[in-house]
Amino acid sequence: MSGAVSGGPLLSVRDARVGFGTVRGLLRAVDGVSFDLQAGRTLGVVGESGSGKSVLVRSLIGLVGGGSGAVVGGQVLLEGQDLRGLSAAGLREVLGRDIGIVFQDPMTSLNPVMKIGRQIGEGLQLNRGLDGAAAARRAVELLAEVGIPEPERRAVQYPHELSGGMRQRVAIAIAIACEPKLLIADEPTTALDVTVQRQILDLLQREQRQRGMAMILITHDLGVAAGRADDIMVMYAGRAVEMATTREIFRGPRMPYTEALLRSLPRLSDVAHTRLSAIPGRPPDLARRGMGCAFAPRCTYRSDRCETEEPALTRDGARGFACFNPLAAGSRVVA
Amino acid sequence: MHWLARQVLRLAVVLLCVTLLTYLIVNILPGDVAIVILGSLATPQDIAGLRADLGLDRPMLVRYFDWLGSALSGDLGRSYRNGEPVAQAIADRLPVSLQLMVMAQIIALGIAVPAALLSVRRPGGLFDRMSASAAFGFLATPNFMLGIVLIYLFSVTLDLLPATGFTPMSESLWGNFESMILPSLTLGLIEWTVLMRVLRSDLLTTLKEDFILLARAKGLPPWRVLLLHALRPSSFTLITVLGLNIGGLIGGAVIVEQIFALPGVGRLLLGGIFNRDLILVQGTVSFIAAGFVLINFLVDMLYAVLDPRVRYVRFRS
Amino acid sequence: MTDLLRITDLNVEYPVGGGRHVHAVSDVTLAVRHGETLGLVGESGSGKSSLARALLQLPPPQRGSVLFDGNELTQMRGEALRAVRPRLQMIFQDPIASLNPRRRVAEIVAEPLIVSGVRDPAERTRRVRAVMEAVGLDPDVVWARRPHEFSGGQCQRIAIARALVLEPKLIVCDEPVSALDVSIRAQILNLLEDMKARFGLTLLFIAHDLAVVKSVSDRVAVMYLGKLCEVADSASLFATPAHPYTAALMAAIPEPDPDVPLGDTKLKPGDPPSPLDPPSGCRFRTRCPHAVDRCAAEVPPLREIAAGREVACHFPLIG
Amino acid sequence: MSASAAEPTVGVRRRRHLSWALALPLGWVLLVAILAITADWLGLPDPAAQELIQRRKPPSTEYLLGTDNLGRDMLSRIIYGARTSLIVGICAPFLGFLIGGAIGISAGYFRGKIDLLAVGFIDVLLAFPALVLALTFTAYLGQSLFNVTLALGILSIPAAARVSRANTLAWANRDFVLAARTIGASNWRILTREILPNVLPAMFAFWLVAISVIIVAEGALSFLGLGIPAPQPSWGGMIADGREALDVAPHTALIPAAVMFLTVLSLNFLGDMVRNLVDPRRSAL
Repeated sequence: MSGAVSGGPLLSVRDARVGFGTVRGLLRAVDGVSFDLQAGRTLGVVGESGSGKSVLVRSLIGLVGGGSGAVVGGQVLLEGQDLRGLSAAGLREVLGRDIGIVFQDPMTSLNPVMKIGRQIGEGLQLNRGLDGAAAARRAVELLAEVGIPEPERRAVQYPHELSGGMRQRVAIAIAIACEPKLLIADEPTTALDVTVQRQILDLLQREQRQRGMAMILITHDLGVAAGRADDIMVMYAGRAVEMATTREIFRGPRMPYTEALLRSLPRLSDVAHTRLSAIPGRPPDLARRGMGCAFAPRCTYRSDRCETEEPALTRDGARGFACFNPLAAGSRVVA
Repeated sequence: MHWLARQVLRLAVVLLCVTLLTYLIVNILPGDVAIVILGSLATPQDIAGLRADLGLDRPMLVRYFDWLGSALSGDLGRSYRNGEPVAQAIADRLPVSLQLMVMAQIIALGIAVPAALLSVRRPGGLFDRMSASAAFGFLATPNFMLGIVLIYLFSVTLDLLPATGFTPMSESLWGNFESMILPSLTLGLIEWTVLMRVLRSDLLTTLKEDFILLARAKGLPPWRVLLLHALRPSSFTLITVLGLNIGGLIGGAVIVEQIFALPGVGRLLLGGIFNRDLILVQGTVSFIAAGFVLINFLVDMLYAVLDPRVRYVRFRS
Repeated sequence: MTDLLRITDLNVEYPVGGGRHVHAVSDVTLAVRHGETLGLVGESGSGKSSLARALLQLPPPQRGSVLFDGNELTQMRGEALRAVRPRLQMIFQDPIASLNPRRRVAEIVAEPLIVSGVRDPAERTRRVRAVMEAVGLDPDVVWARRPHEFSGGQCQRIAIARALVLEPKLIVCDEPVSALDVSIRAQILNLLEDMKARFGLTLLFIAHDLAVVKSVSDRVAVMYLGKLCEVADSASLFATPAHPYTAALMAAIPEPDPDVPLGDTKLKPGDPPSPLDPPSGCRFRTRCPHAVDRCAAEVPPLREIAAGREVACHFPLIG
Repeated sequence: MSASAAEPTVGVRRRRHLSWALALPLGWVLLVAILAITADWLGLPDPAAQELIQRRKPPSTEYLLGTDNLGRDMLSRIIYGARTSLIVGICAPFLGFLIGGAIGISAGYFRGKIDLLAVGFIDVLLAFPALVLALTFTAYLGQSLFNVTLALGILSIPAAARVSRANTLAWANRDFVLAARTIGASNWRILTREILPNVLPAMFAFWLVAISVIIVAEGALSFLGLGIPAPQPSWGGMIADGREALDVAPHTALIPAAVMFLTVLSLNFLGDMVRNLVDPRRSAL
């Protein structure tokens, strides 16, 4: 997405789709999303709840499906290899070796009845062929690396004996244990307090830079994305509605949804009682999507065409937006 | 260990209440022992004499604490019928009941755990639906009915196993097994359904947790995720239910011992009830209730050992 | 301006099992003036929600006084307390959980009127319709529906209507927008501002998000581990924070603007201590960049360092 | 997406499946109930009338379900037995739910000392294996329909108290209960308007399941000869009688067994269905 870097993208997603069969019909949670991610870069995936950002990323690595009745489509190429074409065992090998993932709530993402050291070492034994003792040693090193004091003692403790921030550090240690090429962070700080959030984001960024990993950072918080992502993909109602570098998104959004979202945020730089420009209405019910742009009912720029035809993501150089009436390039939102 | 002390205290209070309640039920309710023993033709003088001999003329609470005192030293009194010490009678019959319940539990767990694990591999799949239907059917089968159907199938129709009667282990190991297998099956085939449903539902809940997603994301194969990550955190309700269901199992044992004519504690109790042998009933019911309370106490302890979170909360303070 | 609500030396404790108690709020003294919005900021475990519930006497605090509109609430019980309640209402964080799923919207909004003795059904209907229209709900559409038919934002409007129908003087808003989607938050924040102007309300606005608090508050109080750190008017608090914790909070907030560099929180590494076992002296000292021995030995009192500025720190960053 | 075409049929198939799963058990339970209620007007032979010459007859046109060890008409005994089962099965849990429900709801709502007492009471009652307690009760109270109902009713108190307490606890901490307090609602109003409507559906579902549990328990008591006194017919007693002739006339045991099985199965089906309907996790969808 940010020009041609030598060697092609690390991850290339084409027309990803995820649907869930519900009583009321097919719910298109992810509806034809494509993007590229270069090695060493961070892509921020931004959207509200129900925008499909988490489902999209989980579906890429085969963590959606099975018993949930999900229908998954599209192509996912990791270093040119199509993950969707792999056998279950083949996909597990790629997952364990090349991809690490950090979930939102470290309370639920760690096994409550398994010692921390073992949870970190498990992947090393399986994917890197370490024996038990070596894996345990490496787990302690990793704990030290993610900033946990007294790593030897912590390694033999259970998750509930640690605070929330510590647990998320453990989750990061698990994710980076096998030296992945791609790190997926799914709302990694939403469950944490703002001062702890800051430390965890710093840690993620440091590890990503040191190891040259690519990172997908999923968040609903535009502030988090602004400070940490190189590029941003904005999602609304299961589709990618705008894609650009972080600066372009914040300085000159082309898609009215992005602009409206940025305008509606209260900011520390505003004086008290500044009236916020609220977005009217609410996000659509995905099981009852009509024709046309999903944002049209809430959009101040809509035209007749918006209600009958769904805009495709159009490219303008390196950036893209899905809108028939885009804002002029270079329009500034922030005062 | 503060928590443990409180639990032991609670246990003692419950045991006291349980024995007292038993005593009240058995003694307040109508039915004079002396008449039972001497028959309806006895003279009032004879009856009064016997009542004094048995200590029945003293206030009930006094008699209760007398009984409790000797019960604590292992003396549950003597049967009004045949003078046999109650404690000895229970001790003689306990091994049969225990063997029955242990075998039933092994059968139940032996079916329930594999069935639950196989079910959640593909929820809604063929195996899941079949095992769910089987469980539903057995759950609706009263144990006295299942016992009779099993006798009809294996003894009357196929003539493979003895319908009733008991062979002690000392006599013949195989004969003992033959005489115990149908009774154990009767209990086990009903018990597994509850265990399977509980474990299956907890496994399904656990499998939706993020830490299972994380285990899959580590590249672990499905069986490893299931056995190493999902099974243990899903087994806590199972253990609780195992403890609670022992109450049902004891009730079931009473019936099954009756159907298959096994000389266990349940049959002893029934005999006592039919003969209005108060002191025997009092002893047996108190023994059973105390045993049940103790088992549940131990299950609670086991729970704390298995779940580090509980251990952490309870034993740190 | 005079004080509508004055809280003095408020203490809240509750048991957490194993015979232990957490001291959720300790010795908090705070006033809310007529017609203002007081923002109360803190992270999880700061005791801000416990404070809100204690001042509503749900349940009453262990110690301290809550003087509201001339009534000492902690001394009142039963009927007397119930008579004051209509003037003191609350809005909750989770709008869906704050509405009874088995009742219809009209019943939910009318319930306060029934409880406070408005017997005339026509009068009730009139007032319910009026308040629904005020919060932007169409009475004819929502009247006979149940809460689960509405989104979080709509449910929060219903909850606001229920709080407003008795025309209270003070509304305690406990994280009213943090459970809502980003694109809905501004709607509800604007609605609260409109209602405040229209009904002459006083608000105690509790949140963890500094930017949200700043946008609605006249004055701001900051809490950490059950204690007040700083109370000041909004403009000067955000311009020059006096307590190191306030400064760290502000620096930690990521601005939605890539050109604003990330601030330096200057915090010592490590997580906040557990509220079960707070540090001695100043509770912030374990993370404070300026902590010295005195901070461990001596609890800093909340003291006035300038007109309208109070801070609980031995070494405030200003003055 | 390819699944969009297949989707509607899935929904239709599920609905048809549901209606059958509902109609069969509901039909059976209604049939049993109607026969039990109208038994006196069906022109059935006296269920206690013995005709030893006609004993252990297999089903025929004269005796639709055959005769038992004493030559009594099985059909008539099954139908009158259904009456016993239903009276005990409906009344005993109702008694338990009235008392247990009141205990559980007050314990869950008021907490504190009331809760401690209630939990202690439940603990002690639960410390007895249910059947053993029921045996002891009926043995000493004396055998009669009323006493069996009373004993089983007392036995269902702790379970009912537990269910209602757990449900009340879950609802009493919701913010809408707090909201009701902030407007000054009294405890009675909160209990009846906010808590009870949410707890009742779960209690109703549990009551349905309790009916089948109690029917089985009554059967077990009668099977052991400690339930409904002879010659009053009871399914459990019939199975016990039939057991003696299992080798020569298996129908005398197997027919009441089958009827009891189908009834309990149907009730469990219905109970499960109601429980799924009132389960907040599912109805939220």
